[in-house]
Amino acid sequence: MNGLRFFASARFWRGALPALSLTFVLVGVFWLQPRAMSYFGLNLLFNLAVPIALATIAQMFVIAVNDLDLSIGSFVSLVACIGATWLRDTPLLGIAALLGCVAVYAALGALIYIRQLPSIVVTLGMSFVWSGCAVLLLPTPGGSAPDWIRTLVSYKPSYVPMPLLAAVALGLVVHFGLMRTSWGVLMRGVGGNEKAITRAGWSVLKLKMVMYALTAVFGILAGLTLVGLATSADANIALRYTLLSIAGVILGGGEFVGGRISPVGAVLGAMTLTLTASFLSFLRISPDWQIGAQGAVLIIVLALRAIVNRLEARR
Amino acid sequence: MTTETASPLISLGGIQKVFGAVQALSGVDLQIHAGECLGLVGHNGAGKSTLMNILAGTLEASEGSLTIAGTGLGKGYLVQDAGRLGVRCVFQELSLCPNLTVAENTRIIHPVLKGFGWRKRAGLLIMKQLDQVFPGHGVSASDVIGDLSISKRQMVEIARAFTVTDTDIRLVILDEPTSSLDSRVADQLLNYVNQVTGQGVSVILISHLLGEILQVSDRIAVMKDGRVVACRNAADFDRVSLVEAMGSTVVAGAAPRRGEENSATIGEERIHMRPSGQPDDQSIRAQAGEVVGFAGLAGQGQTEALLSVFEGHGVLPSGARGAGCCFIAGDRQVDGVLPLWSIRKNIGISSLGRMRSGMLIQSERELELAEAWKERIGIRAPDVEAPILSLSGGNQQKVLFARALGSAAEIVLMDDPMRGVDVGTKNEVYTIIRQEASQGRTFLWYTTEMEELDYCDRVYVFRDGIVSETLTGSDITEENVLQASFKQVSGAA
Amino acid sequence: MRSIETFMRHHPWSWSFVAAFLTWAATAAYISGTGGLALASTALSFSTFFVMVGIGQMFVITLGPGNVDLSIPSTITLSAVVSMMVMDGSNAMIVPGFLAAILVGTLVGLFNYGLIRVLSIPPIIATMSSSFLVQSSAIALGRGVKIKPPAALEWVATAKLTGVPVLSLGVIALAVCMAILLNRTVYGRSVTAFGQNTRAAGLAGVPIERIRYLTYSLSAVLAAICGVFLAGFSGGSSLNMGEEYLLASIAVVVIGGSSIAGGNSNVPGIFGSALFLFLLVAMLNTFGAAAGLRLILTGLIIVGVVTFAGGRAENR
Amino acid sequence: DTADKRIALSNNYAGNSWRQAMLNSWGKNADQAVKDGVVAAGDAFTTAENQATEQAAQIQNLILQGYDAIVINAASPTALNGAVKEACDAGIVVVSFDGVVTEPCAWRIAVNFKKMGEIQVDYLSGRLPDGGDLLEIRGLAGVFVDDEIHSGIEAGVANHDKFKIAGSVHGEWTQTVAQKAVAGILPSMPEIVAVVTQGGDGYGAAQAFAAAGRPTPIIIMGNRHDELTWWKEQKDANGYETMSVSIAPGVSTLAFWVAQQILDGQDVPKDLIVPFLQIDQADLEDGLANTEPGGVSNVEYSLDDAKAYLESVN
Ligand SMILES: Nc1ncnc2c1ncn2[C@@H]1O[C@H](COP(=O)(O)OP(=O)(O)OP(=O)(O)O)[C@@H](O)[C@H]1O
Ligand SMILES: Nc1ncnc2c1ncn2[C@@H]1O[C@H](COP(=O)(O)OP(=O)(O)OP(=O)(O)O)[C@@H](O)[C@H]1O
Ligand SMILES: O[C@@H]1[C@@H](O)[C@H](O)OC[C@H]1O
Ligand SMILES: [Mg+2]
Ligand SMILES: [Mg+2]
Repeated sequence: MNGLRFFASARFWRGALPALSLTFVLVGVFWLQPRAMSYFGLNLLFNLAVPIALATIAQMFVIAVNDLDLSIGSFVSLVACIGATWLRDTPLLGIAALLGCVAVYAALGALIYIRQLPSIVVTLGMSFVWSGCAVLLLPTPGGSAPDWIRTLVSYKPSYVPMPLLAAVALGLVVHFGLMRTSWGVLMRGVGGNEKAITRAGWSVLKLKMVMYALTAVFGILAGLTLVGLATSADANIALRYTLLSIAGVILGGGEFVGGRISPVGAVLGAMTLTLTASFLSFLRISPDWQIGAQGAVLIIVLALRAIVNRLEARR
Repeated sequence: MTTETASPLISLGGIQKVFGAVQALSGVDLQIHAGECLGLVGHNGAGKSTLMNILAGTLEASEGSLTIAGTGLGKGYLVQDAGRLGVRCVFQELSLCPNLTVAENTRIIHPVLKGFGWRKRAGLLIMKQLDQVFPGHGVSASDVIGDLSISKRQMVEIARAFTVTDTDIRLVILDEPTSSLDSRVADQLLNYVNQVTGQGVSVILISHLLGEILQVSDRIAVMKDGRVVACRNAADFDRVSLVEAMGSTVVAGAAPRRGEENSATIGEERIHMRPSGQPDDQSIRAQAGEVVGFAGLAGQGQTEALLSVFEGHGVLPSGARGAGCCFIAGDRQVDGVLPLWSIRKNIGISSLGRMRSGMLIQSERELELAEAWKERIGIRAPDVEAPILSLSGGNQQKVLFARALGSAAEIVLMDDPMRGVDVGTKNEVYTIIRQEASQGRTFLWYTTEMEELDYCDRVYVFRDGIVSETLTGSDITEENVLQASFKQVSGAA
Repeated sequence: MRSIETFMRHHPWSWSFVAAFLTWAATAAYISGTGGLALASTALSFSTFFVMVGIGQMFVITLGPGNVDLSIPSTITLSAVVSMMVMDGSNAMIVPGFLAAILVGTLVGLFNYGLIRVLSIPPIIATMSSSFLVQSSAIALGRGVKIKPPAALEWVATAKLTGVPVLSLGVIALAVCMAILLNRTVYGRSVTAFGQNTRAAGLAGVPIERIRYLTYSLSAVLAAICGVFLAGFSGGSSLNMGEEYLLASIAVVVIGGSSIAGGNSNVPGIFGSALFLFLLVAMLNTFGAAAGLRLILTGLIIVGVVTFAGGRAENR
Repeated sequence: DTADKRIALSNNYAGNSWRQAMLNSWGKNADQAVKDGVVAAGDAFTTAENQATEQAAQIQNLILQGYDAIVINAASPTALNGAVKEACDAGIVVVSFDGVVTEPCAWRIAVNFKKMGEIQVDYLSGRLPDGGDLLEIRGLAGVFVDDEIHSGIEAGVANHDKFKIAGSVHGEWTQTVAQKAVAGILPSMPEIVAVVTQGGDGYGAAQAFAAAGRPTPIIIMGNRHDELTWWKEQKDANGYETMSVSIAPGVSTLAFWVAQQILDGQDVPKDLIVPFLQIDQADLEDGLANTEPGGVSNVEYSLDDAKAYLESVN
C-alpha cells in the first residue's frame, strides 16, 4: 500500500519536474520584465523555441532507441537551406530532396543496427556530410523562405500566442503517438530491452528504421519552421541544435539509455533552455560574465530538480 | 494423463547446437505430449535453456528436426512461427522491457492488441491472468516494470506467457520460473500449472528445486552435457534417483547448522543494525563465524537491509577490518554481471587490491585466483578467458560467488544467491559457506528457499521492511517462519 | 592474411592506424619528393594535442552512456590564459605556470564532479554548463590579450629531432602510461567496470564516487596541460583556441575503437584516429577539394571507416 | 535630443581578441556617452555561442526590454532577418555593422570585404612582378565574410593572371586552426610566393612555414598584435616587407553614434561603407605603437568623428 503510493508519487514528480523548471525560469523572467507577460511578449519569448522543440523531439526518437544523433544540428541547417532555395524555386525538387533525407536517415538506422555501429560515430560523420551539402547548396547565406511557410509561422491566433499553441500541440501529438499507441510501445520497447522485442517476434531493424525516419521528419519540421522565422537561411544556422536538443531531452526527464523518454518533458525542456538564455539578457550582466551566467542559470535550474528529488526521496 | 500411444504434440529429433568451440547440445531427442507437464532438470550448463531457445525459435539449431502438432519445421523456424503455433516461453533472463508498464509489456507479445482501447484490453487481459495465477499479487496494470521488485517482474512475465488473445496456447516453457519467487508464490504457480495441464496445455518446467519438479511433473527429462540422459514418468523418480541421474552425488540430508559444541568459533560482534522504522527493540546482529538468515516473503525489505549494511550502516569497527563487505547478487543482470568482461576479470574485480605488485595488477595472480575458484565451485566453461555472457545462467551465478568468496571481505552479504544454481553445486556451496564461516567470516543470507534456512544460526523474518521475528536454533522451522512472515508488528511492543 | 584479419578483429584500434596510413599514402603519392615525410612529421606534431585531450575524454566516455566532458575546450583556453599570465614570457616561471594550469584543471574537474554528484546533473549538461563559466573566467581574466610563451616552452612545443617532434615523443610516453593505467591498474579496471554496469561495479566493491571524481579530474587536468603546450606551440593563448577540441576530442575516442557504450576502451586507437583526422583534412586540402565537397568526403570516410572496422554483423 | 534614449548592442560572439577589443571600445564609448547625458543607456549583450538562432532570440528579448535602438554585429546576414523585421515593426532603429544584415529596414555599416581581398592581390602584383603560386587562407565555410573576401581575392587573381591560387585552406579566423591547416597542406605545395589571408591567421601561417623549414613568403597580415610584432621582428632582422589589412574593432563606436544620430532625427543613408584599416611598411612602427600588447590595432570614433564621417558620405 505504502509502496504503491511512493511509486505513484515518485513518478508524478519525475513527470512534473520539467514543468517546474520551466515555471521557475518563467517566473524569473516575468519578475525581471513584466512586459513579457503579454501576448506580444510571450510570442517573442517563445517563437524561436518552436524549432528547438521540434529538433529536441527529433533527437528524442533516437535517444528512445539508445542512440544519439550528433548530426541533428547540421541536418536542420541543411533543411533550412533546402527550404530557402529548392523548396521555393523548384518545389518538386525540394520535396524530393526532403524525402531523400528521410530515406537516408532510415538507411542510417538500418546500417547502425545491422552492423551494430556506435550511432555517435556514424552521426558525427553524417554531421559533416549534411554541412557539406548545405555549403554546396548555399555557399553564402541567403535564399528566402517560401511564403506559405512564412505565413504559417507568423500566424497570430487570438488570445493564445502561436508558439504556445504549437508547443502544446507538438507535445500532445508526440505523446499520443509514442506513449499511447500500441506502435509507440514497440518503439520504446526497443530502447528498454531490444532482446525482449526480438523474442516477441518483431523486427528491431524495421522499428529502428522507423525511429530514425521520424527523427528526420521532425528535423525537417524544425528546419522549415526555423527558416520561416528567420526568413532566409545559412549553412551554419542551427549547428547549436545538436547540443540543445540533447540537453532538452535530458532536462525533460529523458535518459540516455533504457528507452525512458518523455515527449512532453522534451518540449518543456527545450522551452526552458530557450527561456534561460532570455532570462539572462534581462539580467544585464557585464559582457565578460554573460556567457558564464548562462551556465550558472542552467545549474540553478537543475539544482532545483535535485532539491525536489531529494525532498521526495526523504519522504 | 500421458498416453504413450498418442502422437506427441512436439517432437525434437537429434538437435545439436554449437557455439564456436562449445558444443552446447549434442543430439537431443525429446517428445512433449499435449496436456502434460514435462520437468526438465540438469546441471548448470547442461543445455536446458539452449534447447528451450531452439524450441521457442530464438536460436537456430545447428542440426536436427522439429515437429510441432504434426508440422515439420526445418531451418528458418522463427519466433513468429512459434507464436503462431502457440508456443510461449518464459526465458531464464528477464524478457520484459523495464521502461514499459505491465499492460504495455503484454501488448508486445500480442500483435492483435492494437487500435482504439488496446491499453484497457491489455490491462484487463494481464490482470485477469495475474489474478488467476497469483491471487493477491499486488501488481497493477499501469505499474512500470522497472519500479517492481524482481519477484513481481517474474510474476508478470509468467502470467503474460499464459495470456490468450487470438491463438490458443499449446505449450508454455517455464525456464526456472520460481528462482526469484518465495515458496508461497511458487506454490501458486505450481498449482496453476496443474490446472492448465488439466485443460490440455503442455508445460515444460525447468527448475533446480527438485521438490517442485517431482511435485508437478508428469514426466521428467534429465539433461547432462548437452544430452537427454533419462526421460521417464515422474513416479519412477525420487529425489535421490533424480540427483543420481543428473550425475551429482547425493549428500547426506543432515542439517548442517553449527551445533552448540562449536559455539567457541564465534568471534566478536561485527554487525548491529536496527532497520529504520523498527517499532520494537529487535535488531539485527551478526558475529564473526555466524551464518545469519533473512527470511520472509519476497520483497519485504531483505535486499534493502543487505544494501544498507553494504553501505556501512550497522557495521561495527570490528567488521570493517579486512576488506569490509562483499555482496553476492541474486538479480545477476542488474546487480552482478559485468557483461563485457571475461570470467577472470569478473572474478578478480573484488580482489584487485591483493593482486597488485607495486601499482600494477598482475594478471597471472588474477588468473590463479580465477582458475582456483573455477575448479572449487565448478564453473563450466572452456577457460576463464571466456566472456561471462557465454555462460549458462547458473554458471554466471557461480562466478559471482567466486568473486565474493575469493575476496578478502570479512562480511559476505548474500541476496538470495542460489537463484539458478543446480543441486550439486548448491550442496558444494553450502559446504563452502560453512567452511568459510568456521574460519571467521560472517554471512548475512537472504533466501527464499526454506531448506537454506537450515544452514543459518539465526534467522530474521522480515515483514514490511522491518524484523517481525527473530528465530534461533531449533525454533527455525518452516511453520514458525511462515507464521512470522504474516505477523504484523505493532509499535506498542 | 587470416592472421592479420583476426588481429584486427581483436584489436579494434588497428583500424584507425590503417585508415591513417592509407590517407597518408594517398597524399604522399600525390605529392613529390620528401613531402610525404614532412607530412608525417607534421601530422605527428599536431596529433599530439588531440591525443592529450582524447585520452582524458576516453576515460570519461568509458564511464558509460551519458558521460562525456564538454568542458575540455574552455579548460584548454582558461589554462592557457592562466599559465601564460603566470609565466609572462619568462623561462624561470615555466614551472609555476604549469602548476597554475594543473590547479585550473583540478578545480574544473572538482567543479564538474560536484555538479554531477551534489546536484545530480547529467554529466553532459553539467560539463556544458561549467564550460560556459570556465570560458567566461578566461575572458574576464585575459580579456583576449595575447601573452607570448617563454622561449623554452615554445622550443619544447615546436622542436623536432630529425623530423620527429619532441612533444610527440612526450605524448607517446604519456599514452603508454595511460594505457598501463587503463589496463593494469586498479583505477583502470574500476573505470571499465563502472562503464559496464555501475550498480554491479559498486556492489563488487568499486568505489564508484571516487572513480567518477578521479576520471573527471583526469580529463580536466589533461586538457589543462594540453592548453599550456598549445599556447607554447602557437605563440600564446587565445580565447578560441579550444573550440575545435569539442567534437575532435570525442571523435578521436570513438573512431579509435573505444565503445561509446562504456566499458571498452583503448589508448592506441586515439593515436591512430588523431593522425587519421589530421591527415584526412590535409589530404582533402591537398587534393584541392572545395569546402562543401571536403566536408562531405570527410563525413563519408568517417562513416566508411566505422562501418568497415567497428561493425559486427548481428548474430541472431 | 536623445538623452532619454536607450541603445543596446547585440553581439554574437566574444571568443577572439578582435571581438574583445570591439566590446571594449563599445563599453568605454557608451559609458562616456551615458555619463555625458547624451543617451540614457548603452548596454552590450553577447550570446554564448556563435549562433544565429541564439542571437535572434536575444534580439527579441531586447525588443521586449524596450530599447530604442539595437546595434547588431550579426552571426548571419540573413538568418536574423525575421527578428530584425520584428524590431523595426516595433519602431526600433536597427543598425548593423561588421556582420551586417540584409533586411532592408536596418542600416548597414559595411566593410568593403571584397575590396579587402582584391587589394591584397593588387599589392602583391606590385611586389612580385613575375607572379607565382599563392596560398589562400579562408575563414569559416558558409559564412558571408569568408565568401566576400574570397571573391575579392578571386577577382584580384583574375586581374593579375600571373598569380595562381595553388592551395586553399580554411583557417576559421583562428590562429591555431590556420596553423594546423597550413601545416597540413604545405608538404604538397610548390614554392609559395605569398599567402593571402582574412585576418587573425597571418601569424599562424608564419609559424607553419617556419616549422616546415620553408622560406617565408610574403604573408598578408591582419591587425593582431602578434602579427604586427612578428612582421616588425622580420623587418628588423631581414627587411621583410608586407602589408596589413583589417577592420578596426572600433567600428562599433561608429555604429553607436550612427544609431544615436538616427534617433536624433538625422537623415542617414541605409548603406554606409567604412574604410578598412590598412598598415603599410612605412606605418608599421606607428601601427604597432597604437596597438596594446596582445591586442588589436584599432580606430575609435567620437561623436564628432562620426558626424564628420556622415557629412562626408551625404
Ligand atoms: N551465446 C553463447 N555463446 C557461447 N556459449 C554459450 C552461449 N550460450 C550458451 N552457451 C553454452 O552452452 C552451454 C549450455 O548452456 P545453457 O544456458 O543451455 O545451460 P542451462 O542448462 O540452461 O544451464 P543453467 O541451469 O545454468 O541455466 C553452456 O556451456 C554455455 O556456456
Ligand atoms: N603478467 C604480465 N606481465 C606483462 N605483461 C602482461 C602481463 N599480463 C598481461 N600483460 C599484457 O598487458 C596488457 C594488458 O593486460 P590484460 O591481460 O590486463 O589485458 P586484457 O585482458 O588483454 O585486456 P583487454 O580486455 O583489453 O583485451 C596486454 O597487452 C597483455 O599482453
Ligand atoms: O567579425 C570578424 C571577427 O570575428 C574576425 O575575427 O575578424 C574580422 C571581423 O570581421
Ligand atoms: Mg539456463
Ligand atoms: Mg585480451
